[in-house]
Amino acid sequence: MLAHLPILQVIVPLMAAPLCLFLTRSRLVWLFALIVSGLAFLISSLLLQQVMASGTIIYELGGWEAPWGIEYRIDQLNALLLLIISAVSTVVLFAAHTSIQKEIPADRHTLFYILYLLSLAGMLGIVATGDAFNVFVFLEISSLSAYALIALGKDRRALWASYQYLIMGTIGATFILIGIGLMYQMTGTLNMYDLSQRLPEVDSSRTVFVAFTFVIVGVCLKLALFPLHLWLPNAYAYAPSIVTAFFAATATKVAVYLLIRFTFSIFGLSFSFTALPLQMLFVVLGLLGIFAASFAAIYQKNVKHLFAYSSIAQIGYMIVGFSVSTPTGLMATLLHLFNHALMKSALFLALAAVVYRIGSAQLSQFHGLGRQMPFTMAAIVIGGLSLIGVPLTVGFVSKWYLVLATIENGWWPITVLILLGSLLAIVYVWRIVEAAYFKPALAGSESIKEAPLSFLIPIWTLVIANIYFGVDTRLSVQVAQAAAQSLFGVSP
Amino acid sequence: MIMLSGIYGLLSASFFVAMDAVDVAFTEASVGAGISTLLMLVAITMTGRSENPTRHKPLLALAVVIVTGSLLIYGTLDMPYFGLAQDPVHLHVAPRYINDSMQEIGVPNIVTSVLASYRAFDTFGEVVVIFTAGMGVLALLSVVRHPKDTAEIDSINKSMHEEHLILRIVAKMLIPFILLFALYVQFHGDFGPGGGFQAGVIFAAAIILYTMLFGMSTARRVINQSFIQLFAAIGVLLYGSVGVISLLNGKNFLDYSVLSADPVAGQHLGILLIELGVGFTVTSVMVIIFFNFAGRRNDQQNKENNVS
Amino acid sequence: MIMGLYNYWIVVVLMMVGFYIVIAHGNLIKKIVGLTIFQTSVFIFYISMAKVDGGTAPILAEGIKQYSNPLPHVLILTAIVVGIATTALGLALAVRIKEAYGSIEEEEIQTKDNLDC
Amino acid sequence: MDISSAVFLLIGSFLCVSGGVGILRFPDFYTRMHAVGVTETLATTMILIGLMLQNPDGLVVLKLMIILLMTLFISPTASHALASAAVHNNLMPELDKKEDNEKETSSKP
Amino acid sequence: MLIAATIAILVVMIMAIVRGIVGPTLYDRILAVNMFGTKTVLLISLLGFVMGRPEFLDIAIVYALINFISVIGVLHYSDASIFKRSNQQNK
Repeated sequence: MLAHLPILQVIVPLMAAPLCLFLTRSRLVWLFALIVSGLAFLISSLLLQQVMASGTIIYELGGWEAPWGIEYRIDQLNALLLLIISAVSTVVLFAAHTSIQKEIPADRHTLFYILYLLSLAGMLGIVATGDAFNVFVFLEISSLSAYALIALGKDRRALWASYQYLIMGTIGATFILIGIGLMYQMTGTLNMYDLSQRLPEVDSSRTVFVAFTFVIVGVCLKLALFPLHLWLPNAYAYAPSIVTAFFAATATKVAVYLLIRFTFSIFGLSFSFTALPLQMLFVVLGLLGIFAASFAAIYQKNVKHLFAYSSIAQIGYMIVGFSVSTPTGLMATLLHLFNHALMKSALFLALAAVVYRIGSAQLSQFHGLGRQMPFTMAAIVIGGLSLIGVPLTVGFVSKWYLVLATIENGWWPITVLILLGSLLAIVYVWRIVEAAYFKPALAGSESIKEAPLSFLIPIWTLVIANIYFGVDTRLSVQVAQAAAQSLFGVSP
Repeated sequence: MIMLSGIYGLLSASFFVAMDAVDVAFTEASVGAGISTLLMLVAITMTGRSENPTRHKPLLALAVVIVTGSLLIYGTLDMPYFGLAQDPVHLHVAPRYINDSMQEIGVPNIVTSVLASYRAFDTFGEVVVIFTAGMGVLALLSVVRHPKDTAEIDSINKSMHEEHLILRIVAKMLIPFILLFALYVQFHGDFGPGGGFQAGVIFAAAIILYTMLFGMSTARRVINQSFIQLFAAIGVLLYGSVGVISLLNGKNFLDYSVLSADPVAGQHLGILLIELGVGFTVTSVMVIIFFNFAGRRNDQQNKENNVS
Repeated sequence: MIMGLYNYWIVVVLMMVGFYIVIAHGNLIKKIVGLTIFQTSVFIFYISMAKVDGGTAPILAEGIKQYSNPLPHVLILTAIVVGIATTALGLALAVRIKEAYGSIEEEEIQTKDNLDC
Repeated sequence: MDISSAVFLLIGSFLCVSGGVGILRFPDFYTRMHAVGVTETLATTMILIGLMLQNPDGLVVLKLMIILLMTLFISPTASHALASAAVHNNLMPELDKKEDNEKETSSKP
Repeated sequence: MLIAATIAILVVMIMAIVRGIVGPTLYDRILAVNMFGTKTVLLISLLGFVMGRPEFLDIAIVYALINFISVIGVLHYSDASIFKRSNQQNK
């Protein structure tokens, strides 16, 4: 069975989703989904181990060899992403049962888990596949379920946010489809590896240039890169809290993965960074994103909005690391992928706990929560410190490598700007701390209790992971380094 | 406007025929002209036809569109010319499908063999997409029905259908034929255009026709909502389990050659099974989508009636 | 050149019409109609690249040598399904938005949203 | 065989075009419907018979027969439904030029 | 001869589109769409013969069916609803 791990990774959650319909009770479905997600996590860790030990795994679906059939091609990069997604999903799902009791009507619970599993499977599918069109199909699975999940939010604004996301997401996916079509037209193949072999022959043609542009724009729409980010804050803010915790940690990561895959593996480094002024463009957009989103975050009244904007800022960091286009820069991006997933899922889960207790995520409701929900708020504080990049947290590790990468490249001004951006993070994190610890409790809030254990366990698992990987960086750095080097070495 | 989009669907389908893409034309005919037009209509009646001419930011939009458009035109300049046999598209991967699929799979319709065997996993993804859409619509639109209301609607339905004898009789004659035709499409997909998806849509279209003419509650009596949800799940599971069987036999996922002693016969059987799975899921999801739209609409009307 | 590429140009024009409707119209349903047009034009683009002069539909028959390329057809079959799935979900959302906001015009919803905040 | 097929096809095409002219040129809905409904059935029959004569192969003729039968059922039914819907919703035929203006405006929602 | 018939049908289809756009009432549009649909059925059957693969008449059959269903659907759900008035009377 070990040989079949790559496919099991995707089809286990994919086939578990329809099975949920046969289970009737909400609790049963939850347990089932949790087990499935845990299984996916297990598979992904085995896969990572296998890849680190013996290199790229190739799996031919249907037994047809690559350019004719679809193949799965797992290298270090994929394996890392698979691990992030399935781990976050499992931890988040642990709290789901309690959280959705208050946020989603009872008759929708089964549907919620089905959509959740589908979304998980879709993301895993995007990451695992080695076929360009298969990416599109799984992209649609994950996004369609994402739209529906977001629309399950209690607030009516969730509907509008979901609709906007649907429009933007579909435009993005269609752009990617156009790009894939143009590439196919020039090369006659859809397999990523085959594409990377055949594209250099035609890469001076205008069609390939346009294909590249369309793919990049499409991915950036999904990525919520700065000027195209408008759908993200509302979608995150009004979705059910659990969904936010899951998506904030994974959805944009998958888009970053696609960006890396397309630019580095398929089009190749030399083409990607010469055809467009991509480096310049991405550095500017990334930095603009960091500052605009951080400033926006400072003025938010809703904590979910606040963290959503901070997510956009963090994407800015990843893009800066990406556009340095050296192994160190890419490694910083990958590390930040991993670390940001850890901190954002911890933060949003803690928020979910707060919402569970006080029913809203308005900053004005946070007054005095530091005493009433000490563990939850402590988790938020540690997560916030990690966002800022304080030493001993994961945030520090990735910022450190990012700064290193820019200095290596001699981009001093950018180093300074990155550090300035972190200062802004201090401001918005401070606002929460201030509200929670230094404001008197609101009248009538004495009855608020600490969040139930089903929240605290996953939250603190994540927080401890935050600290652990901040101190003991061997595992994450090793994997990220291997992945970055393999991308810069021989194409996939 | 909706009519025009229906015409657009018809037109693009005939274009597909002219371009030799019979299977695609088949699908576009049933989807573009049929199902999606219907859905749009229902949605429009539910949202009202109020058309507000205010357009915001038309200039910005125009600029974006012109930039993208000219970029695409620029991209076409280096494209291989239309219809030439030596385009890279026709030289690299496709020849194997055309030349060898008969020996390897034994199905004359190349589109079916690529769809269901070479790229079967894409099709699995497609089935899951449709399943996701069904679940999504269910999550958004399903309403809890009150038995009393349905009785009321029933009486209304009864009286109003007396006026449409001709329609109902013709429909009664047509529906069995449509169902039969859907089965033909389902199982003839190996030899001619057609297959699970098209058959599913046609099957669902028959049920939708029935629903429109005989009323929601009559149709619900025949097709139970939760039953059809399970049916959708069964379709996906059928498809997946074919893959799992090959896994258990030590081959790769969706490798059909294990299904029978003779690999080609195995391929044939596998294709048949997965097409069946596709058909199940598509039929039930289309029906789910339509039922939920129409059910929501009835619900809205009931509320309005109660208010007025 | 014109003879070789005119087909693609028509597709591009169609595509842009759809795209324009999506981003410029305020009506939610119309946006979705635009989206379908946009997607359908991409389908046409794929299908036209599959055509071979003198070829016929890719269903094997005796005495026919030249077939059109079946692969884009397969891709587009999948894409059509994805398209209808998106349309259905989008319309469902529009219906719910109408119920919640009492309107399906982008601007009205936006103003109501701002009031909520 | 070929000649008879050609004749049928020609008649069919002619009827088709005349129906098309009808839908464009006739003054109001009911007359247009008359033009379409009548020519459509006959034209379709003619063209399909013409095609049947082209290729006397079993399955093809059978399918053509099915199409023919279905058109014969469907198109009058659709016309009927359409017309009755129009009558139900108070769309009046244009009987007289003077009356027309009032009626048209009143019937439009 | 087949070509001539195809062209004739194309011309008629254009006429139908014109009527569909011009209007003026909803029923005219529905009529135009219906007519367009039947003409498409014919066009596809003809195209099959023109291209020498007349096996593909299935598509034409689907068209005929879908066309009928969508006309009924339009009548059912549009402003022209045949059922609307009786509904109001019942109230």
